[in-house]
Amino acid sequence: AEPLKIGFVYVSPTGEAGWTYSHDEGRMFVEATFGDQVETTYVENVPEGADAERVLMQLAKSGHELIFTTSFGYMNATLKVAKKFPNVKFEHASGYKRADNVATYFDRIYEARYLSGVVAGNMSKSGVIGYIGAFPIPEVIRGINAFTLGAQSVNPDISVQVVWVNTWFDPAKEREAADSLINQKADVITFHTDSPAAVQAAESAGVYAVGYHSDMSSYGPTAHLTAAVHNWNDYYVGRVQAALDGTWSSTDTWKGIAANMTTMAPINKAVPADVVTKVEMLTKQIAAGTLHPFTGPINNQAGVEVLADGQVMDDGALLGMNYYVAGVEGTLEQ
Amino acid sequence: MDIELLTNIFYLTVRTGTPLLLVALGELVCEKSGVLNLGQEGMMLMGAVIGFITTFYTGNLLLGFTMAALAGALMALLFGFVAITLNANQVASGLALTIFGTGLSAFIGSSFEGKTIDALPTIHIGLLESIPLIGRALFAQDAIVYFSWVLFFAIYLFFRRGRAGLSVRAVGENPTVGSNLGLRVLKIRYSSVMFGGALSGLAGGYLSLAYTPLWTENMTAGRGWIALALVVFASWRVGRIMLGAYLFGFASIMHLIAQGFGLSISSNLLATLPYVATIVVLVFLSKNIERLKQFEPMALGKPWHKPH
Amino acid sequence: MIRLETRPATSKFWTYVSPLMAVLLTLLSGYGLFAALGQAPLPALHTFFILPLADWYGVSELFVKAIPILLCAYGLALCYRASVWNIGAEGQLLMGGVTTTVMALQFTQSDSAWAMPLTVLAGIAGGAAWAGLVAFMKIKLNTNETLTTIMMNYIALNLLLWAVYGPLKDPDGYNFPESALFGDSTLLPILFDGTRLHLGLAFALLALVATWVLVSKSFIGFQIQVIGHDPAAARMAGFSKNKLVLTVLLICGGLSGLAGAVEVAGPIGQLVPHISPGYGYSAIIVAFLGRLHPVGITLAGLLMALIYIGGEMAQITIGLPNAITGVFQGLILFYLLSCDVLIRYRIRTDFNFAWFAKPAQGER
Amino acid sequence: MTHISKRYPGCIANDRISLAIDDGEIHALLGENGAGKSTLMKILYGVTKPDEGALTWNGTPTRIDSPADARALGIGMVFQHFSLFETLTVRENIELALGDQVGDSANLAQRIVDTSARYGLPLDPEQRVATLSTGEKQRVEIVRCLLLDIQLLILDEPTSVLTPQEVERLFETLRLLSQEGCSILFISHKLHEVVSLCDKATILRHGQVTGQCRPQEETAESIARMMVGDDIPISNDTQRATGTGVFLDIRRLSTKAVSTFEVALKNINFNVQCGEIVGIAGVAGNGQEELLRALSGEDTRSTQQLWIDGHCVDALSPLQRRRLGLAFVPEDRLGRGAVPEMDLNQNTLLTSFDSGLVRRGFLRPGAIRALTERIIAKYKVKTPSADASAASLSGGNLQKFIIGREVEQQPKLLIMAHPTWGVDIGAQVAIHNTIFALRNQGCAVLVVSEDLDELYKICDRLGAICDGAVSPLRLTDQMPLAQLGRAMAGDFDANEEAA
Ligand SMILES: Nc1ncnc2c1ncn2[C@@H]1O[C@H](COP(=O)(O)OP(=O)(O)OP(=O)(O)O)[C@@H](O)[C@H]1O
Ligand SMILES: Nc1ncnc2c1ncn2[C@@H]1O[C@H](COP(=O)(O)OP(=O)(O)OP(=O)(O)O)[C@@H](O)[C@H]1O
Ligand SMILES: [Mg+2]
Ligand SMILES: [Mg+2]
Repeated sequence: AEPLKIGFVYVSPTGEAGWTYSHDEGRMFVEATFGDQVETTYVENVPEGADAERVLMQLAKSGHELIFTTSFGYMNATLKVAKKFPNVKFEHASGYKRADNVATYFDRIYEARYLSGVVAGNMSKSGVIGYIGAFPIPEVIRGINAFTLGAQSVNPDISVQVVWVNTWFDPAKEREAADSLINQKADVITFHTDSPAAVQAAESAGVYAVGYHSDMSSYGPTAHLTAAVHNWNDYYVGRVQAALDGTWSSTDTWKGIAANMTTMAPINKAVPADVVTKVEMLTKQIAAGTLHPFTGPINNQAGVEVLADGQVMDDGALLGMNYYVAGVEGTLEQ
Repeated sequence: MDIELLTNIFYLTVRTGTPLLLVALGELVCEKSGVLNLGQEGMMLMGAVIGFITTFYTGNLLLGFTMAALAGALMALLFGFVAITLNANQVASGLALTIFGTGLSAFIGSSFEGKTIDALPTIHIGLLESIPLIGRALFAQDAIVYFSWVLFFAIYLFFRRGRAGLSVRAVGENPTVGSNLGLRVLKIRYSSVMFGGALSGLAGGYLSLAYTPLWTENMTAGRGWIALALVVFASWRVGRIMLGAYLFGFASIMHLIAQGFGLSISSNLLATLPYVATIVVLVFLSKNIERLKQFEPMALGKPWHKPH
Repeated sequence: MIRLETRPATSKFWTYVSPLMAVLLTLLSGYGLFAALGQAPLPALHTFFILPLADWYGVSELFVKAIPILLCAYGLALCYRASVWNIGAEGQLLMGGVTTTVMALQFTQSDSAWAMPLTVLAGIAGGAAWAGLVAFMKIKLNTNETLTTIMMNYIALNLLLWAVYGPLKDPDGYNFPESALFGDSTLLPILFDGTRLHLGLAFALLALVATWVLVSKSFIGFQIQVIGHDPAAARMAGFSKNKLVLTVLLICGGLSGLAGAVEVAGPIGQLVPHISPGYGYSAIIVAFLGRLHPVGITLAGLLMALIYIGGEMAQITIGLPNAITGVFQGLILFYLLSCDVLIRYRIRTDFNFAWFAKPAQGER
Repeated sequence: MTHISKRYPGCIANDRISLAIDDGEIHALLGENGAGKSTLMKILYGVTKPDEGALTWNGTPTRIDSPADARALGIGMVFQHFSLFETLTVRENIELALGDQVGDSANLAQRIVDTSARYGLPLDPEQRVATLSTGEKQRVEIVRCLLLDIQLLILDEPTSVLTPQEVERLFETLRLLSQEGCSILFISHKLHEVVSLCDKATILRHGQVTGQCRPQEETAESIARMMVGDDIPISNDTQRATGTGVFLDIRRLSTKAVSTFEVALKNINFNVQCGEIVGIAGVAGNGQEELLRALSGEDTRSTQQLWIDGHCVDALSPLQRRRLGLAFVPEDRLGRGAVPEMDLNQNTLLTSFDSGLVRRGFLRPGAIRALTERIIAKYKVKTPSADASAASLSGGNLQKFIIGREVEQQPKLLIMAHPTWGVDIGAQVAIHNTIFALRNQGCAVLVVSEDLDELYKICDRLGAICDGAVSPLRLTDQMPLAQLGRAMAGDFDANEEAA
């Protein structure tokens, strides 16, 4: 039979680390898994403006039957093209609009953020952790809050200092942000941007770092405590299988550690064994559904309770999160 | 703000300003000879990728920086051929160089994406480092930072004394007169352009070998443009190049540091700080038109070819 | 050594042949490049340059891509003719996008016939105001426009981000950085069904004709040219430099703002952080490649757009890396610039140093 | 030099020219504008490469490929247009120009002072060239050559920008040099200078040698004949006229100098009447430029008060003043009077836009071309076509074009700076006749010039400007040269009434 043509649309170059790379790993995993049954195409560096729609059109017109659009900014373009090509299946990462032939998917990276927060909370001596954010969107804020809650679970006095760099990708600027955080007493640095520059900054300043997207220990073997890692392999394979089987339907997937969509990178040897054990235990609990990072009581920065004791935050509240929890330093413009 | 924080801010200011300083110094020499090269981004990126690949394979940082500078100079040579020999429009040729360099560096570097090397080490100059406020900024930097100061003084003296600097200024003011008097205008311009390219390449190498020791596509993220603006900002005076580079570095750092001050200003608005600051300072520097024009190379950007 | 010899008058022949030669050289280089990459060169070139235009949809997309670049470039060309070194079309475009959105969001529920014109006008006004600021600083505060426009591009980008993460954010958008989708009354109508070709095409054509008339037929255009070549002569003749500087900057700002408007009220349909992948910068090159003439700019802009789309096409159909697009663009630009030399000069490569070696004829 | 040829696209600048110069000889090279004088000199100095020809220096065949070669042989050149870098100092300029031949650069400044003093050309080595007067710039050019062990000095129109006193001093220097054994090649359009200075003269026409003579045995008249041929009248009768009512009235005109390069105008009072030519003499750099800018409207910062035709024009732009009947010929032809890169049609439009060339903001190409062609024909502008760029015209032809353009606007007031600067005899006569014709139609004409011969020839009333102040005007015939000279030096006759 003709191989199934699958398209991937990336917002940045595939690179070796970062968001797009994690998706490209998934693509290669699909190729490796299905061999001749599939044929994959990717288009990198597709701007999120008017160009996305054309690229999607071209992919659809050139016989691609399953198309993954891997950035939030492609949401409306995906829907528009999907309307014109009802027989083509679309998968949009991180969005919230669906259609009969548009599914959405995302990983619960905040679970790994929480766990890495636990590690960081244990390792910080100054009680200040630096967090570099790209843009104040719910996904990033959720990560910051989950991380903070994790850190606070071991050290209630810990504070997380946030710096926004207003770019997804500018290694030098990320480095500057990391350096400035380190110079403001942060001794663990983490980030929600695309380059490993912050890990390198931590390594050269002799402080710790928590990676993101993928295992970044090669950039700072001493500094790298662990990382919150996306893993799209299983999801992509599952969806491709469904498409091959003809069982594909529009779904909304938001899975985390339980589904192996989110993982933790190996933990640094410098981390005490008891902490590692504890993190492993917490990981199991999260996987089993017995622990939710956002479990009450949670107060926001102003000290107002946003989640009552014992309550678990629902997905709607998680998706629209636009406040910092107590312990995060910095102000969030509304 | 305590002393320690200020000390650190000055330290970071110098680090942040260094690549800008290097590029702007190179572009200054280039522009002084009357050639406007807007290809900074392209040359920096080529320097960054070639420097990185060299060090990645050899482990030798010195060689890496040398190759970075060489790569920048070669890119400048390409620009020079189109803009100086063939007399094409300099603005367009420079932009073409940026596009070409960005694409080519991404192409060459694609299999080195995300690899890493050992960064350039910091050289601590004894006890001086512990001087409050300026100690770290001045005495705990890496070799390239120190080199940038040497270069700064060298270029300052170059334009102050000796015939070489004079000839560069002269062909930037009036190439026809220069040529009538027997100055080898094209040679001088080529040398200046390539020197500028070498410094851009070096600055690119600084990013990929020292600042963030890794190669990623388009990692200069617009710093070449800022450096270009700094030359204008400095109204073509060597001293002000340094002032401008560090002012911009300072403002960039402050926009990050200030987020911790609990100001309820959007970080996007704070991020405009370095740019607004540069414009505001420029407005003050622009009051005296004559002084402003005094150092501007009068033939800047004008195509010229040897009359026969 | 290569020597240039000025032609007594610019060569009409090379004016038209030079671009063809550049394209030919590019194709040859492309042939070599693709061969070196292990691609079959001819199919690859076909993919790059022909396939994007294979059908009506492709052609329409070429225009969709070119419209914002062209609008910016027409305006920039006016500035450059006046020697006003405006690098700021990008910032002006972004500000136009923001003001367009502010206006469009007033009409989400309305189907007033005024909605679309007002929205577009708001974009023009936004871009013009941003450029007006540059003019103000240049005229009154004597600041260099190259620097101010570069800086203001970054400021505009941050203001756009601030707006889209702040006041203009869609309240129902889960806090994602997007404005609400524009209402149909504010969207630019589609000109041809099944394509995305929108009313912006008409704006671009209008801008083409208007700038052409301005440049070639009007006294203002002449004054602009004089200011650009020779400010002392302009002053002698009594042309007001300040007025002309203001005029070209406002026109360029307005056109760039219009470019922003046609993007957000056209194919995008809302304000997003990335309304422009650097159209304002591409337009600088397009302006120069088009020799600062509206017709030349139109051709250069279409070529630029073709290479962008060709690059996408090459990725999709033959899996070439994206970086190739930049390499290609750089090459074609260098070739065009180099070939244009022949319009003004003859190239001499003779090595004739022998003249003094002739024996002296003893006239002394 | 033997059989030197140089072809430029569209013309043969030098056509098999042969020229010989003896030791210590002062040799004049004469010829109308565009005859090829400068080209020949540039070839000799290694700036321009000839297409063919040979050179013998002190008996040996020699090649000169660059100015450095020329300097090594002991050839120095003062270019027609200053070859100085304005932003550099005198010392820096000299250091650069001498290249490797500069010798000991440490005491260069001292050597400049010494040499310049020896030849009576005092200079301050640390002054920036931009701040120098024209005469001083000329000195820099000459001293630059004198610092070398010089055997041949080429001077391309060195006197066209000098005052009579400066010319005299230059000639003394040249005679001194020639006595020291240095040969001198001297180009000038002022024939009486040639007569008084030169031992020999070679005359070029259309790139060919058309004659040689011993100037002492000739008159300015007879040399001029040799240059231009018989077809052009080279002298015209001077008729004086008297004005018929004030048209331009300058009352207490003063400006402040905002920079070191500027001269402040001090309480200038005079008027120009319809139907007369008023001349203002003066040594360059005494405020002529500032006065002209104030009058043309390019500089509107002056205080009190300018009246044109009964209107106070202080606040009016150059454009508005033009509409009151002002026409203006500035001192810089290229770059101010005309845009070098633009063709003649466009340069016509530059100031003639009110002569029916623009309708409702749109250009009328037909009308523009017609007017351009009329100017070209009527004023005998030598050019291949109206599409030639202004830069491609020779100086004299461009000047004819600019004057024609202004005159065709039928101005009521024509202000001119140095109308015949560097212009050959034939063109000079044509320009003067044009000015007379305009005056006779009732136009008020103001001429600012350094060329006293010219002023005496054409002006009806004369005055002088010195350090920003203008002396009272007198009828030309009542203004002896000595008195004008005193006025140019700032000695205005106190008890004299303004005419
Ligand atoms: N020669 C000069 N040198 C320096 N500054 C000058 C000179 N002439 C005029 N200026 C000043 O420069 C500024 C601009 O003058 P300009 O003549 O260019 O304006 P304009 O063309 O008349 O414009 P508008 O008609 O719109 O007022 C004014 O403040 C004027 O006083
Ligand atoms: N670089 C050049 N390119 C083309 N033509 C030139 C060039 N230089 C000189 N010419 C032409 O060569 C001819 C001789 O010019 P040249 O400057 O030698 O004249 P000249 O005798 O010095 O005149 P003038 O008295 O006006 O100085 C002129 O027709 C001029 O237009
Ligand atoms: Mg001459
Ligand atoms: Mg005015």
